[in-house]
Amino acid sequence: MSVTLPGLLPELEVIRKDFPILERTLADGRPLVYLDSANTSQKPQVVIDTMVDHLERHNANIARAMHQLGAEATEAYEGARDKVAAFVNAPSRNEVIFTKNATEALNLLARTIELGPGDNVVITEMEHHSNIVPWQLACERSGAELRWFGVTDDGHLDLSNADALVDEHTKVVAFTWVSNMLGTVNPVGDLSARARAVGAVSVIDASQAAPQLPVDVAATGCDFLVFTGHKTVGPTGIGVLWGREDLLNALPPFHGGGEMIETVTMQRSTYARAPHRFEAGTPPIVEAVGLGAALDYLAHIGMDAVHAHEQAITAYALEGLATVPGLSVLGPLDAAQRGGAISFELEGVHPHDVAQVLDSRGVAIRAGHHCAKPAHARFGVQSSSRMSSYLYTTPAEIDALVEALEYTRSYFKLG
Amino acid sequence: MSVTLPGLLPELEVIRKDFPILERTLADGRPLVYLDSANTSQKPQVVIDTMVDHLERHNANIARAMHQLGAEATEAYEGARDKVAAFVNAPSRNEVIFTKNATEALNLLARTIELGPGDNVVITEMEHHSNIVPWQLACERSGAELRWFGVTDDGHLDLSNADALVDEHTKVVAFTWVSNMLGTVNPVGDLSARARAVGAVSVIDASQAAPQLPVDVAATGCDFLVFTGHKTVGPTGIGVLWGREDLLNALPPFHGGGEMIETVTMQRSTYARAPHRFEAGTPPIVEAVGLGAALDYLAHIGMDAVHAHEQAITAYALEGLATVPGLSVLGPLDAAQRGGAISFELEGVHPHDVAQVLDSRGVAIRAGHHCAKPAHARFGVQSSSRMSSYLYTTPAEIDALVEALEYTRSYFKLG
Amino acid sequence: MDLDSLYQEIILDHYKNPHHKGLREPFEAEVHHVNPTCGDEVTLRVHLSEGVVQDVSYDALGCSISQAAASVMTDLVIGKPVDEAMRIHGEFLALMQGKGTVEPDEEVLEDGIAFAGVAKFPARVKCALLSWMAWKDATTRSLEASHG
Amino acid sequence: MDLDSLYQEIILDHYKNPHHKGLREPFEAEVHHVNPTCGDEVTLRVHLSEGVVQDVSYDALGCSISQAAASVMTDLVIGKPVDEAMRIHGEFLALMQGKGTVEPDEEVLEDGIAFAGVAKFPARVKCALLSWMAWKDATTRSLEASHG
Ligand SMILES: Cc1ncc(COP(=O)(O)O)c(C=O)c1O
Ligand SMILES: Cc1ncc(COP(=O)(O)O)c(C=O)c1O
Repeated sequence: MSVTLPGLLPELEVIRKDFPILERTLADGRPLVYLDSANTSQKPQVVIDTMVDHLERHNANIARAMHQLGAEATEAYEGARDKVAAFVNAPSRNEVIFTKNATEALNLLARTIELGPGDNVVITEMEHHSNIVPWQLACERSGAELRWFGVTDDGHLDLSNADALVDEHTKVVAFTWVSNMLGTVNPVGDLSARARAVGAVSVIDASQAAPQLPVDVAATGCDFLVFTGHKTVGPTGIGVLWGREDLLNALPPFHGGGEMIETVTMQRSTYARAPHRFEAGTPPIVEAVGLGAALDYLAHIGMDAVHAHEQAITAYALEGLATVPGLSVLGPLDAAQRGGAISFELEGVHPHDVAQVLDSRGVAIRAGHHCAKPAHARFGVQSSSRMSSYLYTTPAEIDALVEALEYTRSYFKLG
Repeated sequence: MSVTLPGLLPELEVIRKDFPILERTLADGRPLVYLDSANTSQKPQVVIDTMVDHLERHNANIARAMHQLGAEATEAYEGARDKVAAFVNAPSRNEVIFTKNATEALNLLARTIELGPGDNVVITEMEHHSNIVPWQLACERSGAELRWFGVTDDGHLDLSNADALVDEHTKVVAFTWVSNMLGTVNPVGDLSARARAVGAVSVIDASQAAPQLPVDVAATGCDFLVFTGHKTVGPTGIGVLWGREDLLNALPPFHGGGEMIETVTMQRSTYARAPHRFEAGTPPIVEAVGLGAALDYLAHIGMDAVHAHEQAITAYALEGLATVPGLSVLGPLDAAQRGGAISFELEGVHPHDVAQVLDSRGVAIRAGHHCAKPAHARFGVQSSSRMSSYLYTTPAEIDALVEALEYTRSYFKLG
Repeated sequence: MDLDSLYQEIILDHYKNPHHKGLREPFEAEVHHVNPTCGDEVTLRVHLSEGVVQDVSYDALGCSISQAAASVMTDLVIGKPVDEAMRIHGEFLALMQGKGTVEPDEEVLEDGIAFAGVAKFPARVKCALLSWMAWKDATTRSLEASHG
Repeated sequence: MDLDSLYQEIILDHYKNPHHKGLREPFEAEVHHVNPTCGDEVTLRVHLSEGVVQDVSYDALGCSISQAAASVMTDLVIGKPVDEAMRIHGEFLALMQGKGTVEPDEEVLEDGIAFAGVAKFPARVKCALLSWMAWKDATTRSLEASHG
């Protein structure tokens, strides 16, 4: 615990104590070095405790229940909506829809935004599958055309043909804020403005951004934004769709069922306004409550401080990785231009084998295509290894990673 | 604590201790009398503890993560799938799909089963909105016709015109096993056979049955069956779709995204087989783990014993309610023909007002349309009061309900 | 839980003997509002002329709170200039959303002050507001129809 | 965690020098299998005649375990009668699914016994089985094609 870097969270050891799993030891008594936070983040005690308290003391169904427990559960659930609205700086709480995860939020949009032959949807080559496949399916159903921004050799969006791509027939421009593979931070304000200029709606996939950056939907000028709870120190089973209220209320229903209706007869039904229109059935109640606690936790630390920490650790990691012979990083090499997920190749060792050897040393990273096959294909690789840090990551953990990579090279007898 | 009835769970006081919320006191220090379990069930400590252990020690993303935590999380999640398969007696674990809730499971089917003009879908007038609206929307999209079984005066399905309703153009017959409003237990084996006879698929909504009855998909002969975690002492955010493997693999994808693919290029994608095809994105991991613990808990008590308890309490409640002047029960009056949710009207007092007065005495029931507006309309009422018991309900709680109803009558100065 | 603060005598009186109930002619706008969570419904007509609320007629299904609120609402707005009626609506809304902290003004709200206790029961606030929301909607539509 | 039980010398040798690699003619069936979670891929061709596996050729992208498994698999099945090759497949499958409790038979599995350690790493079992599954699929298709 020696290295200190400018930007590191000052109370890092205290913060680490908030995360019970970080005390775990793995096989052979090795301490856990968790560098897979872009895959899912760990949960602070306060999130777990809030969920337990809800389940042990306030559990009831919401909205429909009129008794005291029902009122408490409803207040907790709707209170979480207020917290999300504040977290993304939404003009109205009615603009916050709880989904199962980011994937469901993106599918909701791809199912409900009207498309037809002659229309087009523009995405990018660096999207997560969850922001590709829903649009492919929507285009197949509707006859619309799917287009995409390419990626430059240094891992940025290729905007050179932007005027041709986003044209007067574009209905949707959907893009990630931070790439989960390349780490690239995209110019979301410019892209949103470009969409607006042609009358298209913009959709930001903030799954990797929301954990790391201050998110301000008003400042980005976007129309829709999604993120997922389990990457923002919240539980699984909960995601968020934010959308401009007028746009949401103009969309048809997504799933039908309890809670999303105004009235139902056997012949026909009418639907509630947003957010309830899009929350059919019993929602993930305890999960929303947990997400609320998670966002409180992040807000308490401060998203600017979280971001500074991320930048410091990422810069330190890029330096460390550069010392490993045969290792090459995919994506921007300047920490200031990127998020905290760093994908790399180690010459002569397949990513699975890298991950396996690292795991035997307690270092948890991800190997594979990270649900971004097209971005891998763009760089002519089929898979990669990825380390990803978060607010609890220490420089010592980066040292452990680098050391384990050296060990991997020697294990596979590379020079 | 005096009354004992044949069929009551022998260790009822011990079981009650498993549910921390049952120790809660409400306003004015009143003990909680929770009679809203058909809305959502309470959670035993072991479910909460299992979720906490997962979050504190084994949290990681699944499938994609190759490290030790990833292996543990994957094993826990896939282990829950095995538990569900055993709980419903599924021939194969691949037939179990985790959804967000029962509503999502029903929407999945309504979105993916192919329908067209000339086809018809048959439901019933006693369905929950979640088994009505998805089919209305599917019929609107496809031009198929929506038909339904009516309900007799005594609250059973009117099967008199069954041969005319279910015909050679029927593609889907979807029905609830146990009505959440009337309590009616439907002949699911007969209805499934009727569907099969005309080449239609059968869909059982077991949301109210799975908590109360032994479920055996093979024995019912149905093609699909859904239920929801939060009513079977599990958490919110998790539901189950069971389907015959060949049928599932013949359905197109539902949501697109991570985990449901085989391979993805920008041009096109191919999809995994069931269950993964239908589990796009990071699934509700800790919720599945919690549901696994919940089903273990139920299996440990034994679903036959749970059912016997339910029958005993329901019979006792029907007797007690019959003593309240001006009270009339909707649905079958014989406990053996029904589940544990009992909706009723109290002449001269609106259901909300009944629920409010009961709540002031600590008795939590539901008032409203219980997401079954058409079933209410069938009986010419707009709303009703509903008590619903579960495996932790005692005869003394039923006494408290009856007493609180007497008090309600006197509060509103009825005779 | 203080039931009596919710169920004031005035509320129960209006519930048992609602004022101005029934649908009447003439009217410029008719609306149908539902409380989706509980199913309470109101069909409501507004007749405006010369800037004055000439009549509000309605048919409603619902609990004591929602029925009494409709009755009190008609007492308060019928015969008033539209802008004054809107001010009264605003005042009632503020009372309901005040979680029990707002002191009602009897001069303005008359029998409406009996609803002060409802504000402490969050699940019932929607019941008290259903007919007011319907009235506001119908009035806006009437004004639009006459101006447009 | 005993890395060496996973990465046996035999496995690393096959990984570095895979046998029978490359796509060849003739063949009756070609399949493409993917491990969707990690992206490992194999394209595999089978040439059967007179009830014997005459050739298995493949092109594969993947980790040491999946590459070595493909190489060992071709050694084991090429030249064998189809039913015997299927039996060997069954034996390898049982070994992989045994969670480390199955004792491999060297007579049958030859170099395949080196994969015994893989069975203790659940996440890697799929890697070892990818090419076997592809082979079984291609063989079944070849048989179907020849039977009409
Ligand atoms: C019969 C029935 N079907 C479906 C549902 C919907 O369940 P969920 O809200 O968990 O999706 C319910 C409960 O609300 C129900 O009682
Ligand atoms: C950029 C990006 N988009 C979308 C997702 C999908 O999130 P989820 O799996 O929670 O739906 C992820 C994470 O897996 C991601 O990194």
